[in-house]
Amino acid sequence: MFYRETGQYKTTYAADMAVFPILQDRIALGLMLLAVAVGVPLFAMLFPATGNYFLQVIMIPFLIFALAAIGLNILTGYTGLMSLGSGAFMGVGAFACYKLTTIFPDVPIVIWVVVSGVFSCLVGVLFGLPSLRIKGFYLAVATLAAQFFLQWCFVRIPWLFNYNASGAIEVPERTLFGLAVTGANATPLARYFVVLAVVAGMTWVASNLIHGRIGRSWMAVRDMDIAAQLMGIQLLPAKLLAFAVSSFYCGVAGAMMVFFWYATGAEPEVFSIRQSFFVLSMIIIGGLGSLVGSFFGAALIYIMPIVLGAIANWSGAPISAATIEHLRVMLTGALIIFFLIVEPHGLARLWQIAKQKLRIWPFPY
Amino acid sequence: MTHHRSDDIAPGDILLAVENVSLAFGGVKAITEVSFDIRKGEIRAIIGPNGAGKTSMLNVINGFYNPNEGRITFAGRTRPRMKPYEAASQGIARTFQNVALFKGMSTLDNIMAGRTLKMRRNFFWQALRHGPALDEEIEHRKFCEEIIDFLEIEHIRKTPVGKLPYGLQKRVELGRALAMEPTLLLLDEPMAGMNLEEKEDMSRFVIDVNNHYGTTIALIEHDIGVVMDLSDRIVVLEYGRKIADGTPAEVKSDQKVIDAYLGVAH
Amino acid sequence: MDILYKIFIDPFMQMGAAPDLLVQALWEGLVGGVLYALIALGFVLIFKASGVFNFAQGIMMVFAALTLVGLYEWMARHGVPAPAAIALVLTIGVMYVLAVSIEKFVLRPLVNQPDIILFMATFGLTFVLVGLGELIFGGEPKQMITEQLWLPKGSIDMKILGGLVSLQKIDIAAAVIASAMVAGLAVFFQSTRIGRALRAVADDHQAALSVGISLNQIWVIVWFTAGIVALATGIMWGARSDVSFALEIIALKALPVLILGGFTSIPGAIVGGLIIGVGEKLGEFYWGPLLGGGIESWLAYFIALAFLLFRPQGLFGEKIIERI
Amino acid sequence: MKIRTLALATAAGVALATALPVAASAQDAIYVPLFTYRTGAFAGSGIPIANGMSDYLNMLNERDGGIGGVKLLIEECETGYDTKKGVECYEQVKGKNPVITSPYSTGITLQLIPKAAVDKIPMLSMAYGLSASADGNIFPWIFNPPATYWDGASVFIKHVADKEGGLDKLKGKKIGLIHLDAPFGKEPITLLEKLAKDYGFELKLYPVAAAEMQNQSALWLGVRRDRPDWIYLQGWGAMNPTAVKEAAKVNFPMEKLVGVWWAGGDDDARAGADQAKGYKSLSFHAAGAEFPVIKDIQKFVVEKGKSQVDKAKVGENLYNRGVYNSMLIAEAIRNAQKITGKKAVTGEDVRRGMESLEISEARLKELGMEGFAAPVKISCSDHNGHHKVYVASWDGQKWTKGSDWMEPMKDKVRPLLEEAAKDYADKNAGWPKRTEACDKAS
Repeated sequence: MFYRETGQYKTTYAADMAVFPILQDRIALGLMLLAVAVGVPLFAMLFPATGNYFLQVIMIPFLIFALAAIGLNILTGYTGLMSLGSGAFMGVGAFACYKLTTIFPDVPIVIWVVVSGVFSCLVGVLFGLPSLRIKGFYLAVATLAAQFFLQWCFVRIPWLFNYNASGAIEVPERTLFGLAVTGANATPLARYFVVLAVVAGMTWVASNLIHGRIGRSWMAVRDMDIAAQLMGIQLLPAKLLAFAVSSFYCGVAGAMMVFFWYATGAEPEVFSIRQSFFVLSMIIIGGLGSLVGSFFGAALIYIMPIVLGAIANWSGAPISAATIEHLRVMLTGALIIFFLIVEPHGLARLWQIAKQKLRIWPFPY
Repeated sequence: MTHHRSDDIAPGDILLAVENVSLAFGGVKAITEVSFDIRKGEIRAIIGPNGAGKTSMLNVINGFYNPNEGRITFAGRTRPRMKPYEAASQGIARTFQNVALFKGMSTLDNIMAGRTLKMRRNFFWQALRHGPALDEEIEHRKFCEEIIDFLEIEHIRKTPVGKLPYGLQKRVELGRALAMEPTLLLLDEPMAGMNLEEKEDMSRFVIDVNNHYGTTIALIEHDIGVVMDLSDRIVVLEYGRKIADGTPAEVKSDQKVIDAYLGVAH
Repeated sequence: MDILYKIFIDPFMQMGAAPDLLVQALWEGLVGGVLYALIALGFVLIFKASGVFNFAQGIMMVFAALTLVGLYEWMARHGVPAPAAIALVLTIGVMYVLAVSIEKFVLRPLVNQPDIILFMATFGLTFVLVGLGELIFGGEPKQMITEQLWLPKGSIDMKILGGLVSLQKIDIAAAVIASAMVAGLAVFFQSTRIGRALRAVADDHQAALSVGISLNQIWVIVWFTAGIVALATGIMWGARSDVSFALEIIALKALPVLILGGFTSIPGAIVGGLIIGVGEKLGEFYWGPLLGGGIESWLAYFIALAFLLFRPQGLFGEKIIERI
Repeated sequence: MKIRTLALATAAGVALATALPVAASAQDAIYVPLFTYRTGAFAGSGIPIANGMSDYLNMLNERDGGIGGVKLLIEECETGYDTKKGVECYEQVKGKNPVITSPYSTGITLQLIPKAAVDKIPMLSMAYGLSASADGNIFPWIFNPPATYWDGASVFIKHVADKEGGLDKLKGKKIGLIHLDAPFGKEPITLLEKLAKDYGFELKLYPVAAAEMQNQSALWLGVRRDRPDWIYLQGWGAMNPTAVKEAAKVNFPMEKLVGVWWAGGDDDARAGADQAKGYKSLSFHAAGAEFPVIKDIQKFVVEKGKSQVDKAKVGENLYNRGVYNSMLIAEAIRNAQKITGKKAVTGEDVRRGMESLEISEARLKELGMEGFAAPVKISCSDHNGHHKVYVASWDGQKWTKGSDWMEPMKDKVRPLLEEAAKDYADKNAGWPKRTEACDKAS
């Protein structure tokens, strides 16, 4: 009833090309941003105990994983290149950021977090080179090579972790405007703001890229690479660009994960193949080739188990933590299959359908 | 409205020359020593029975296959080997026998994809999608909207092409090729699988394109009637060899062509 | 100069100096390769018949082995006679039920979906099997019941080449069983009605349908066969260490094997497995120390990648000509 | 687009978050969270430990009504040995006033070390985690008794020296270290390298990538080639049984293969069947069910069906390690009650209790642990104690005591350790100076 676009005439192409052409959508986006930028922090300040838990366990990791999912989605969802190495690219970002901030401690950490993406981007391009000759599932093996090789480097090159006896990244305290944003003294709120700003900014950029020439050429390569060449799109540069942007996003997500979520330290095992699978399952459930889907997927895959655990806890059912975990794993798998059967394009597509229904409600069509 | 890079070639002059081209896959010969030319501004048909090498010929022209022998001169430039995207940047566009649209994208995006080569704003501006990048996007959007109007597909502008009926898909594919503002447009069976009404529409579009944009067209088509009506000149292939070349009237009366089509034993 | 010597000369000097170790390394590589090949084999079967890139093949191996041992332990505890044999039969039954369920609940609803969707579905299947396996049998690693299954133990030690070459009997058994299995499959494909039907499906789904073969049945049979192969692999690998879900990561090594062998070639899976197995063992043993060792985790992928750059279609795959 | 659902998710999350930390009312119970992992690739080692930890504390509740009359609120949080879930578990328990945390994963430990001081929750990483955290002056909130990995490695070298006939006999010997290629596995390298220099033996490293735990045959070929005289195994999870089996395969003498205490699971050794006879592993507590404390656990917890443990596995090595871990927690709480005079102690109290903890032979006997473990004493500067360790030996069925209790080479370990601690503080600019006062041992 309220969700109608009738009467909203677009008089310019610019208006028609907007990412959110419908007024209600823009209002909702504004409210949403207001909620996450003002509402959530306010809540966290009013109820610090639950608020901090909410920020640290739900919001911060959710945003970071959503960013990683966007990264992988650019490669796999938009360009159609299967990758099982996103975990390692996240690792490259994390280690790059650690090196940078320990070599140049005075530069604001946020800058290094973003710059670390550049390193991950370079490594991504390197491992993307075989995509010239290798297609489809075969390419997945090239990314597995990246995954295992990079993980080996994280353990084996002590220079990467500054020869720490712990063999891990030990996050030093860094401040922004005099406020600690990394390390044990950084409040979840401070870290949340940084993460939110980076994720919001990078999501905006991703949306811009996807809705323009570059996004079209990625999707063209995905949908029909032969025809794409006839449009004058060169396959290798297009694919490498996808690898570059994707790894950049994953790298920044990885750096943020260690610096703004874990905030104190992380061992190389964090960036194992399991991390890659984790992010991959997010984009499958959320929807391949959808930015919104990346957020949905991250929410479902990351937050769902926590909710399940909480429900089990709260209900007081005599189920052991291990059983919950087993059920959770099974449920994740079952959900993946279920969503693929009901809607192969993931939650994002279901969301669109729901919106369509809402638009014509109360009429069936 | 067109600004071809081959402006120096006057209408009626030779735009594309195929000389002694041969192509083989493994031991199988697809094309054997075929020569013909396409003049600027004409509609040139390539016909022949199934397996005559017509599609292979188009693939050679736009660089998918490199001929084993012979050479191809386009707009005065002879090329030994070429990649499809180079052909695209020289002004050769193409539609496919089995529609090769970007199925996950909308009609508009498909046609906009045809503008890729004309868009110049770099990655940085694209990432911001403001200022020059947005202006450019709008400028090209205008161009594409003209094509959409021209092809009468306004109503499906935002529909993912995978969901469109076949006839419309063919039209979108033509639109995408037109968006490239090609000098030479290759159409591979643009009317295959269409009913009479759709064929008439499509014929009208082909003629309009030729008239309105002055685009040179080479087309493959099985419907002899359509071919005779549309084309200025026809080249006939059989088993990879050229058996006839000339105006519709000449070809129609050629004995070899009649034999080939009626299946007289050789 | 020194580094060149270490890379290009020294390893070969070592091989010459201790030929017994070289033979041993080759043997270990072959055995490892046979196991990789078996995982790849199950994979190829499914890919050939249904075009599904079955990511869950590795997990099926663990799941099968876990079921076998879990059932055995349960029955042994409850005093059931001949628990090993019954457990083996029951496990085969479980693999059949699994195949039927997968066909019914995963493949059938997803018929005609793009390959990537089916791949993703098997990715989901992986999680289901991990969760289910741990839920039923617990997360503790289990001992493979090698002796109870009449598999030999001990080793054959040969004093040759100025040293000792030791062949584990269980490894020999693995090689024999693998060969028997491949031979059996070959016979099955060549001379049984179902086998011919399977090949028909692999060539052309439509054609298979038109001669009256039910695709659903075929899928059940293929997944069941792959399940049996998985069980055999699980037993062998379980005997080498133990049965636990940690094996899942090792199963990923089947992917480079497939890359080498091609996704549709059974001989390819075998040869690819052996190349990867021998390649990574020799690489780790002779060249690994140059990098401080432990390079086995990524070497196989690099070997496959190197091959791929020269032969994108794999060793036995046909050259792909792109049709437009 | 995303807005609505995100809003919804947010709302749900908020509701959830408010519901979650059902704060254990600090008056009637002491909240002891246990991070455990009964799932994942390392579940094999995690399950017996989890059982032992839970069962001992439950036994205290059942038998004594808790500690000092205050019930213990015991809660397991499943980490799956995954740092992601470690963060979640920590945040979940943080709000409920835990008196101590034990993360049971090197990765989670490293991540929580800086947080302990900020949140005022002491952390017990019993004989794992960061060796350097034994320096109480720099890590006042972290405790890792009874021995560090460096102590373990030094005891291994002493054991080798014993068998070879003296430390001077080490010269020219070849000693191999097979280790998980991860921070945990690499930990002993520093010390072994130093000892190699001091005693003139040669150290050979054999790393095993986490993904290759069950695929070690190339490594053992290397062992055949290099012929090390002794091997020290710093492994975990599925890596251990595979190593034992491979050792048997290449005929490496079992009695010269010595695992760190985490390579001493019954399942680890059992995998090698009778060929594993003679396999050794360091330990700081006894295996077996014949101790009064284990009997009490059986009586009050296991028999009553209040445990997840398989009855036959009570008293196994890693089970007993869980018991030992919980005993340290319980004793620290008891000590805290004694120092502060409070019943319901807080994390800060338990930190003090831990820091002045002394468990004598007599106390061990009271606990029903005579002969189960060596006495423990922790001080303000030494949060580890570098206590005695012995070498356990697998007899084909169970772990037996294979050596006397041996003192680690504290003189070698301690300087390295203090240097590492200082290095840690230096690299983490702004690392807080210790401000916590020191209690005298009670």
